[in-house]
Amino acid sequence: MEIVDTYYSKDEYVETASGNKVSRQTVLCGSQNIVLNGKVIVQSGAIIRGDLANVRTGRYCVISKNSVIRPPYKQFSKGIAFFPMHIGDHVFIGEGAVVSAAIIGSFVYIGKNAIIGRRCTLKDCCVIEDGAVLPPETTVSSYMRYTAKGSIEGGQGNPYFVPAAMQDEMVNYTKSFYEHFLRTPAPAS
Amino acid sequence: MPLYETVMQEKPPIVLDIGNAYTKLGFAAEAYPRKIIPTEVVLTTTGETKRLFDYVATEQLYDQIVDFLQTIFFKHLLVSPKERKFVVVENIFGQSVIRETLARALFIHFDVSSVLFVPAHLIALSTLAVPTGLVVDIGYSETTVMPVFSGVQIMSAFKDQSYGSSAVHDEIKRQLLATGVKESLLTPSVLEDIKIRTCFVTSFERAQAKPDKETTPVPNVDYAICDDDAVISIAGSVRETVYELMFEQNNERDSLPHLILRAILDCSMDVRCALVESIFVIGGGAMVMGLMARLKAELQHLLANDSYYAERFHGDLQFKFYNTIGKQNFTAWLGGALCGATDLIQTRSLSKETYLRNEHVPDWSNLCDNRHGG
Amino acid sequence: MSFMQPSPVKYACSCGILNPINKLFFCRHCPKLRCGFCVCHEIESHFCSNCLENIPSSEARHKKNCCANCFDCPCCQHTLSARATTVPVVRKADESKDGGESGSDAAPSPKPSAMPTTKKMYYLSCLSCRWTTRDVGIPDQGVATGTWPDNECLYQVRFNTLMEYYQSVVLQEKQEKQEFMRRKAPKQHKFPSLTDRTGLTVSLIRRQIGWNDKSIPKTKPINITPAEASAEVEPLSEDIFTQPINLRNVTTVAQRHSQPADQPTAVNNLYPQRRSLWIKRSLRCRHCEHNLIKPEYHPTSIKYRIQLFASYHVPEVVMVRCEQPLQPGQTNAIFLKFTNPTMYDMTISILDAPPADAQVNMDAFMQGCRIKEEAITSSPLLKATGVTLTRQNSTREVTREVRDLANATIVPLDNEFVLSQRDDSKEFDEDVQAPIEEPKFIVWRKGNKVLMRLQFTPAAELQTGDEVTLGFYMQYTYVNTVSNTPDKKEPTTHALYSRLFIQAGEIAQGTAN
Amino acid sequence: MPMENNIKILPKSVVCEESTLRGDITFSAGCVVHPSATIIADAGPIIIGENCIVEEYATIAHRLADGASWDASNILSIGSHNVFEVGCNVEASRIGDRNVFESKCFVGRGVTVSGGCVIGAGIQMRTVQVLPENTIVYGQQALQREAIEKQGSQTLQIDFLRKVLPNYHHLRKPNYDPKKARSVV
Repeated sequence: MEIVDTYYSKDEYVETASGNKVSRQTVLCGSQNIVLNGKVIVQSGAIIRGDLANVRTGRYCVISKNSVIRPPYKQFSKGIAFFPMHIGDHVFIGEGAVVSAAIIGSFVYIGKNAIIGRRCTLKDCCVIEDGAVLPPETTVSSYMRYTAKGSIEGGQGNPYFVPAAMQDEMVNYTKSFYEHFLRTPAPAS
Repeated sequence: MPLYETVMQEKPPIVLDIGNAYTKLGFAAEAYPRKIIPTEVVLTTTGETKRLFDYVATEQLYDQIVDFLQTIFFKHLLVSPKERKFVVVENIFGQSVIRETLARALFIHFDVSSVLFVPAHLIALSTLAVPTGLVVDIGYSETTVMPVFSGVQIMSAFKDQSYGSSAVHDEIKRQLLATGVKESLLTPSVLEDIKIRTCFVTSFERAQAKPDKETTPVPNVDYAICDDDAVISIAGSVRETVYELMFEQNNERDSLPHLILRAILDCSMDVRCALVESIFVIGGGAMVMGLMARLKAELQHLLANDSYYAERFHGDLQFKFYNTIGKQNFTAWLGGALCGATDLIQTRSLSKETYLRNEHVPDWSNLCDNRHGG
Repeated sequence: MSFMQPSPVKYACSCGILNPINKLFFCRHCPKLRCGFCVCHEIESHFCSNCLENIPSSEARHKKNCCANCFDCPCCQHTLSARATTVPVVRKADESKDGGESGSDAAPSPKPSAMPTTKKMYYLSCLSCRWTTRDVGIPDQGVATGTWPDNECLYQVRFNTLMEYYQSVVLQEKQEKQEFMRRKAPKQHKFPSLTDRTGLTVSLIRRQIGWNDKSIPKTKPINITPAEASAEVEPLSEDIFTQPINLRNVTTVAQRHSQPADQPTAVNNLYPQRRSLWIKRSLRCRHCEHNLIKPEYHPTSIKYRIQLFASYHVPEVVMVRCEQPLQPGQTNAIFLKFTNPTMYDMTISILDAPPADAQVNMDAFMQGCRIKEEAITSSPLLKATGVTLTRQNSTREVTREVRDLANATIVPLDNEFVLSQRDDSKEFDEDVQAPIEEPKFIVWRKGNKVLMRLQFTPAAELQTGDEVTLGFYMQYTYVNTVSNTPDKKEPTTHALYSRLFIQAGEIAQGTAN
Repeated sequence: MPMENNIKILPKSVVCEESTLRGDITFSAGCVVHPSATIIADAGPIIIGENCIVEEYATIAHRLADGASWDASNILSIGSHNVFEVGCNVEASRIGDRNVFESKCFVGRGVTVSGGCVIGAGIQMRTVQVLPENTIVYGQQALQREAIEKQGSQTLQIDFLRKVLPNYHHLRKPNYDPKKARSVV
């Protein structure tokens, strides 16, 4: 099915020079520590905790409504440290997802209300189903699908769980999401 | 030994025991299965999970078996089935459509080199290195009794009844519904979990005393059904009595002890004594606490007090039981693993060439296959 | 709408199963569509999905398909993480071991006399259910991927004896049979001799001279003690009638089955389980045995060495919307977006029946196969299911009839249209193409994409809420750059067709009567 | 009904201004409240023990039962060293010490959480029940087990957050010092 156009009002979103579209209703803490590498959409209600550690996303990422991007911490014997979080290109983070991963590769799809525990590693081209819960320090390797039931399925070359052309699918999806995320046309005057 | 060493140097055969509830899978010459997985298939077309043997058309069964085997090979065993040898443990009275479809999937879809079908009861006995035994298999959908004497199955004395684990599940469900538990809570997995974690087979004395004497009740258990976030109380009586359906006294005289005794009586006189002294209980349903003690007590009781059996059995008989090596639920698989480790895999298997000649699995009950004295 | 949702547009694979285009592959050598069901799956490489290490297949087999370093939680099957604790150890060598052991309570008091040094000790911990190796009393280890107890099998010795016993029994049986056959069918000599027939004299003479018997020494079955049946059975513990049980201490079915060798019933017998490996698969066309997919070897690589996705070769059809709410028996139109993924222009026509010439070709081909088949397939079972088999090399391809789901009639396009080649550089071009004369069913055209309007009528007997499915044949020209014969260098153009089914939506409420 | 919000913050607590606080709430020393957290004291006062962490979109609610009204003596007392992770929703009737409420879990009104418990991510608990000490609720089926030891304390994390959060956020000032309060009396 073709992605339908989504419109936002001029007041709601700020568009940066590099093409990022960031809602005004977000909580971007420590914005100097947040790097959005262009054409990234951050929707209303999303929280990015740049104050805890650096957060960097690649191009064409979608951070949906009410999701929380929170760098992970690790406890050592002498103290605690928050680690920077890296997100690759063409990553979709669904509504209400809580993401505390250490690394998210490129072409990753994270479903609605998924919970990505601390210091998880999501490799390129993996899928996290809606409502899936990843306990801390889980690794999801490429072409794997982490199901809402908690099992891991798929693998490269398995045609059933993650599309074999996941990379193309995610590029197309995030690009067309961006292209169809439009400012409400000014009333005809 | 050089002969069978060459057998083992090539890829070990795959041993499958596809049960109604659980499938045991692994390799020949290994002492336990690699995995025990529910006999469920995630359909690649729709993504839904369903029981393997729930099907309408044969083609649907074929697709499901293909999907199921695909998961077994590429998710659990991680070997390519192509050019592999297989040992399939089968129920000797199983449906031939399932057997045929399985063979078709293996040979045509997966291109395996040979399949050796082995009968579950006989092969289970091989784990004991004894030639004679009365094999009682308590499975998911049925309980079967097969006397084996000197390595030969006495088909005419085979007995089966429809009480197995699934009947126990139904009984748990019935009893819990009667106490007012909502039906929606009692999913098959919840019932199984209740059975496995709380229920047991009560002692002979308590079962006998039930109607007249007041016994101290078994403690209740609060069981949390977390999927639906509810806590139900499982009465001690439920825990104690759900397995009684295997020992029910009724006019049919088809309870488990009767089944065993009747199977023995159906054998010729001179093997009966040997069978009495070599009862071998296998299957996942046999793993419940207290079953063996109860079975023994029941058998002895019937022998002594039931006139029908007292007339027919002579002498001072003492029932004897074999212990399985490993767990009861994979004993038949274990037999298959032993069998697959021998040269039988070369000589007795149904090879791909033979299968492709007429697309048919020889069957002992099929007259055509027995005509040539094979 | 993302690609995660089921797609309303399905293509019929050459095996007859319907699939969305992203689950289909295109064999350039055949050239036909293939799906996960009708291709041959093969194992490309083994790797651990947790530590992402590649494991050679011989090692994988040796390790029973388990990772040497990673463990799963026996309680919840999630991966265990190694946790370090520093424990003070005393210098003396013999006491250091004690220190490690008592380290499980994290703060052992070092003896004041000895020099306190610290040492890292590891235990495994599950971050999902908080199970730790300390829960079951496994001592901490000096190395993270330490010597955690493996599945031990109590009856392994007995099993080995049984195996040896049966192997020798079978072998003996085999030798006896061979011997028997040898005697039964003696060599066809011109002059039959009595000594040959019995085989007795030769060996007798040999033995008399003191030579070894020529024949292979007969293997005798090794002795085995058969299992003993006993009248004693495990009694039911009396506690069960009086003691309340704590469900938290009783394992679940999943926990038992994850430890198949011993299947513990009590949680304090759960041990860390080695993590199963995963595989990368390559897919091979059963028909021509060419690879359709061959992933790169490395576990973290997402690339393919061979990738014949259908979406790279077959025009992609995306459903945009229907013109009006769907009503039974009322003419409607659907907007479809066609995309040409190839570097060559495609000519596309939409038909309501298989293209005539293609039909003839295919039929002839199929007929040829079928005749060959009839001879070899005689199983009534196969006939009953309507499955026809095509014999191909070693493996056969099971083809089935495409299930016709369509419940709407389409108006086939009266003429074909051209779908321009894909040109990635065009994406950045701003200049508008010169308007050309277009057939009127084309709504717009941009680069390699065309939006098209297709008229259809849902069947009159449909009820409100019924799914409307339209089916059609899409014929397209495909330029094949690989050729099966090496001498031919020119790309060949084929006219191919695919059968498509589109779920247009449900019949809307309130029929406009 | 509480007439107005009455928020008591003891020294050494870090409470971000962007949080939603309603009713009579007392934060003991060392608490950390992240932005976008919500604490609602409708039915009675909430007293949060020392060194608790309340993360983004976490909701702690002391809700009115049907037909009930504000009751100053109906105190929801939350012990010390509890962690309320992102997006959890806790309405438990009593909460002891050292519990962890993981992301997006829901703990209903009838639940009593004793101490050292972990409610796993995404788990819904509505049934009236008492969680014994050191209970771990985990996994898709929300199974329960008992841990051998209590969860480690989060003081190190609190130390870190107390250093970092003031650099980036507007905070509510600690407004209640028990020592001073005592000296006044």
